Amino acid sequence: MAEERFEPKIVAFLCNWCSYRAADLAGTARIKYQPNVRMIRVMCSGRVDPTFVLKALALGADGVMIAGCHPGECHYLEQNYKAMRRFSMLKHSLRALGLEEDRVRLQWASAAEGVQLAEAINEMVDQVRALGPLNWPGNWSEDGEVEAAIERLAEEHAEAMEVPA
Amino acid sequence: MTEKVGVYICHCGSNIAGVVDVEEVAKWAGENLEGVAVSREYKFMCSSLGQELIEDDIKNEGLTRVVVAACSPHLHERTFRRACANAGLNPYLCHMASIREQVSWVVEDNEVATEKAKAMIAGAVNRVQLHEELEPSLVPVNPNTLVVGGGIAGIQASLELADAGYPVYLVEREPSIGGHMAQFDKTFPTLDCAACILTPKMSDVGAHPNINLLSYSEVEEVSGYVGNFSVRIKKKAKYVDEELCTGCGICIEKCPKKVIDDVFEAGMGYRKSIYRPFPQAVPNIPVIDTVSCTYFETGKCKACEIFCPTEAIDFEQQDSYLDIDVGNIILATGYDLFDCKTIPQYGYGRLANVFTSLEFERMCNASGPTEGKIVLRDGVTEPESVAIIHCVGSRDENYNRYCSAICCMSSLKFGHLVVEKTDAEVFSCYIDMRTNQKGYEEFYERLLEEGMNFVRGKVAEVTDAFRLPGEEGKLIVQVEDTLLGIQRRIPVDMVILMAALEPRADAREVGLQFGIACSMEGWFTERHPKLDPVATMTDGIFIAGAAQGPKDIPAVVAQGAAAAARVQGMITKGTVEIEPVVATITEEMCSGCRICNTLCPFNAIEYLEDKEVSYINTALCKGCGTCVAACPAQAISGAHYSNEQIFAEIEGLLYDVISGNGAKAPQVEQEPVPA
Amino acid sequence: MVKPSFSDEIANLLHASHGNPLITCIQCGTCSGTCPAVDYMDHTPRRIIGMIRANLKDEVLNSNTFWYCASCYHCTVRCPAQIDIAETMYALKRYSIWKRVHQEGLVGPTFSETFVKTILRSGRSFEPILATSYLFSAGVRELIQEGVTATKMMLKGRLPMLPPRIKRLDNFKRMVSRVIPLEAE
Amino acid sequence: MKEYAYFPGCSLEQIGLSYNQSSVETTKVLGVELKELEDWNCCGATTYFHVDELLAYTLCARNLAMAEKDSLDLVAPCSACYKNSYFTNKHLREDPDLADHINYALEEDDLSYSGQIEVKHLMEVFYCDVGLDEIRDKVKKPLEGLKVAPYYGCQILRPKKDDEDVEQAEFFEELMSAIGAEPVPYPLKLKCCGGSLLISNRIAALSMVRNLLQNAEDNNADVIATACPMCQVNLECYQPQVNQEFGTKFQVPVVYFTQLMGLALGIRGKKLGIGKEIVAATPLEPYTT
Repeated sequence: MAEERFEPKIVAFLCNWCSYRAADLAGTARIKYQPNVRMIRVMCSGRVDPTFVLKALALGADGVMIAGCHPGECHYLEQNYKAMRRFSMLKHSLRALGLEEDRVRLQWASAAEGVQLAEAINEMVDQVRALGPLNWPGNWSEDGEVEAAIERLAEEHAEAMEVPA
Repeated sequence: MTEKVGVYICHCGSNIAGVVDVEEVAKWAGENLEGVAVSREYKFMCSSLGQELIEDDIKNEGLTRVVVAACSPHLHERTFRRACANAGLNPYLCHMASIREQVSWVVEDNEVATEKAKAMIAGAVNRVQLHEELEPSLVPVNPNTLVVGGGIAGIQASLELADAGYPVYLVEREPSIGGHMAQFDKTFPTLDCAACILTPKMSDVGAHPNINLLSYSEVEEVSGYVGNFSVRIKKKAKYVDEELCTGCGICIEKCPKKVIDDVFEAGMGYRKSIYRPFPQAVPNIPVIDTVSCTYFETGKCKACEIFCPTEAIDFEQQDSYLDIDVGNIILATGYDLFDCKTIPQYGYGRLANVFTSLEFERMCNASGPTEGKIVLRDGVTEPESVAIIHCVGSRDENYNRYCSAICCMSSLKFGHLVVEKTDAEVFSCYIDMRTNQKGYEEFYERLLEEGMNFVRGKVAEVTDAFRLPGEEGKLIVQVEDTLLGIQRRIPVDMVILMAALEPRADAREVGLQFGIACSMEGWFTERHPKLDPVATMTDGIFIAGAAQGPKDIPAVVAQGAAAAARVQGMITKGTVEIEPVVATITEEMCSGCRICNTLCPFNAIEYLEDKEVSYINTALCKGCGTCVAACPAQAISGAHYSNEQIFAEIEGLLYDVISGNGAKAPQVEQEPVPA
Repeated sequence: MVKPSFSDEIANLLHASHGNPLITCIQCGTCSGTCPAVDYMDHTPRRIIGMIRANLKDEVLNSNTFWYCASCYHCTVRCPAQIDIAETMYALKRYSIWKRVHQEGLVGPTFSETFVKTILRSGRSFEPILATSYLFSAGVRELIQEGVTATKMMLKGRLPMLPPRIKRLDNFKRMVSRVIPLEAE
Repeated sequence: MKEYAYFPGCSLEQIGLSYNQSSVETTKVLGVELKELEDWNCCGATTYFHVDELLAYTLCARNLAMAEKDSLDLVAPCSACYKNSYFTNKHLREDPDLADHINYALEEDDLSYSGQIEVKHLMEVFYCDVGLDEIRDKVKKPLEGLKVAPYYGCQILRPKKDDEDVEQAEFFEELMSAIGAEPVPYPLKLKCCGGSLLISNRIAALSMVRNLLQNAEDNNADVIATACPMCQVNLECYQPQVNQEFGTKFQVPVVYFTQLMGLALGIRGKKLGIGKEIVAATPLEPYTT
């Protein structure tokens, strides 16, 4: 019998106006994509607090996707730029924790881009599958090391997050 | 948890049930998920019977929370919220899981789909228990409306509202309303004279008791929110007293300074330094262009002042400001024309007899620079042949990707005018003929009958480098006739470039000023491309006309009227509900760091100097949540999208990983804990 | 695994042009309207793209279009779909040489191969040798004209008598063999 | 003094000798040093890309690597060499896999390339690096009254690199004005001369040459100036064949822009290779003494 393929669990945060509608469109158009992504609706990609990502990984997700409107098309004018800035810092922190880059992904998808979103999901699932399970909760000790690290990171983020104009 | 959650799984006919084992999921949710009191599946949850099912359970079983696993919340969230409200449950205590769009329609394997549906329902059940009762707030709507832009879209919107009895402020940047339409000669496909159908509407605007026409004015500042905007308008100095001026035009006649009119006449004709763009201008009050005026240049002249019979000329006039309060705003700021010089191979600006579409419009206009005669740049020679080039700057990745929508029909109109007014042969070089509105295809047929030559191919270049017999002294249009598969060199006397429609150069700034978004190209973004085409994401701000995207006059007029109807609806209702999905700051937790202040694009966050904390004006807040995510003290909470709610949803979604009982959970060897 | 379409095969050969693939072509004809050599081609470049997309492999390989491309890149800079048409023509030439399928009587394929052999032998190109590939296919009249031109240039000191070669030719040849296996000489 | 790695290319050793001579002489006067790459190889011309793309990049990369060793930007006077080297440089910088593969081959010649240098066309050196003002200052004998048709050709401009105007470029004209010559309008200035078709489709190439000559003559040009050896040979040496084929009587001198610049800078004609023409450059006589 063939070895069972590793099926990663990926949590995706989709903005209400573009990406969630892209997911709707992918559905309406019956575009099949890998079932490993479970989606959460937020109003804007700018709402995605890095601790959401860390929380998802800490709870056992193997990867996290953040999807928002294209730069310049944000329904809240420019909040996706903030998501973008936050994302690069998030990646930086995850690197510091020894996490592979491909486990997190920032994806632009307009309401018309069902196909693109589905493709991005497929690509990401393949990448994460190739990386293997993250198993953060398992790999780290039970004595709250993950939680502590997350807390520390969240603090760092908060400080570096936004430079007032 | 003490909440009693009802879970309702929709079959959606076979749309969901054909893939997801709904019975199994309902059973599983009822047995396994904490807090679930009732778990049912039903053929069509959105039907009245389906809704009754929920309402009955709320009443009879005492449900305090509802989860509906069905289609996307964008379709039926309102439906189920209403059902909850009917049964006396706060509508915000209901949550949907999209197991159709995100599961049954996109997952192939039934077993895997069923598992994914379970995870999503687990997430929803977890989350909904932390939901809070929310109440939309009500604010009154000011019955005044601001319309920005006095083209045909703005004119239509203003008249609709004014005729319904509501006050309108119409702001126009130029000295007269009329917009691009006032520059045209005929309109397709009926060949109505543009001026004949437009000017009556313009005079209606000028004379309407409910319309305050602010020409030669611009919006300086906008603040407030739906129902209650405050707007500051700059009235640029006209140097003519509007009260005294009778519009007799003697000043214009006597002004000794003639300059090229780059705006209305598209550089083809002249105007005086004191001018109105065209004879039927509304208002008919002239303005002085200080850049070219001799008096402003040298301090001498004053011919206009000397001859004015009513002493209306006022060289000392200054820009003035007007503050108004309005309930709604309609943006109808129109479009710019693509600069044809950007495509050097078409020769515009280098080869004299290459014209832009707007130049040709002016040329055809009986009151235009050539009095309606179609002539070459020398002003006298009638062309023997004319080529019309489509898609100049449109449908081209190097310039604009989109189709400009009106050029095919305009070029047919031009072809007709050439045939009607001259003996010239006309060539139309097109990629695809797009004639898809009422009467358009018939007009295309008419031009075929009138003998217009159609060449299917995008023109590669226009050159004066002659080579073959018959080319000398001509403009040669080099193009592949793609239907024949040969390269053609068509010698003509005149070339007309059908320039693309582009967003206004300042569209992004205007968008920011009014708090609405632009597409990548710069067109204003509508709330929904199909179902809500004139509203924007900012409540109380509507868009109409070509500012939203290229479109022809009938579509523009329809949008102007539609926007007005939407505004009327708001005014008639009198109050507006404000979504309770907003952010709030817990004062005690706020450190006053002000990080959030600069993050809000809607200026909803202000800093209270006395209390040294930040404060969110919930009427301005649009609920994006960026400040919530950024607050280092976690003093800001986002209603309906709180950290706790989202954490709970994540936890639910990953239930199978966490508890290790998921059918597909990865089995990995436990590695030693790093030291 | 599904066999790649002809269109995919050609697209895969386009290392250089990471631009748009042929599938975005709107068949507007800008390329063919621009092309300075189109009068000599049996199909216009636009048509060739259409034919590739229609999987008309034999017809495409047997056309002279891509051999008559002058590599002027004018189509490439104008294409409204940003397809690198000139590079596509290169890809077709390479494909045709690899598959050894081309229209009969064309000079291009032989010339290309001779040219390459010359460079690989000496590191530099040498016009007189290049011309020999041409001798076999040209007509007598053209040959004489070519001869006259060459003589004139020789007299002006513009054609060398001996082929040039680079100094580190051994290294060069080994370098080349790391990219493609060299034929034994 | 500005220094560059000079990659003359195969044509400049042979049919374009005078381009080589005039390039070396004029740059000297303008304080630019061209240090010839010590063991350069053929860039592959247009033909190489027909056969193997990877090898074509390897050939160009070898030259780039040698220039990088000396930390000098690479200058090519030939438009084809320039285009090939420029785009090889671009692809190598953007594609690490390609760079790995090619560096593996370069090892055989103890070379490697890391994308540190720029590739420039010789005319770019004059126009951008030296600058028109500097050139104007150094002109001794302005070519007053000489009507020049500036012929750009193809690969100096195309494919498009950044935001430059690839349809109505003006820098050649400006350079000619700077040395006192009169650039004439030349609508076909960016059209292909068919150089690469001379062998594979002779008649097409000759007809393209004819169009260019005709257009220059129609605009009363005394000479055509080129910035590429292939263009020069094609336009000049094939004039007799064009005349024979089409029954025309063209006698249009075709010279390198560096030869014109050299004359204006006061260099003797012979040092610039003037006199090697097949179509005698008689309009230049007043300026050669």
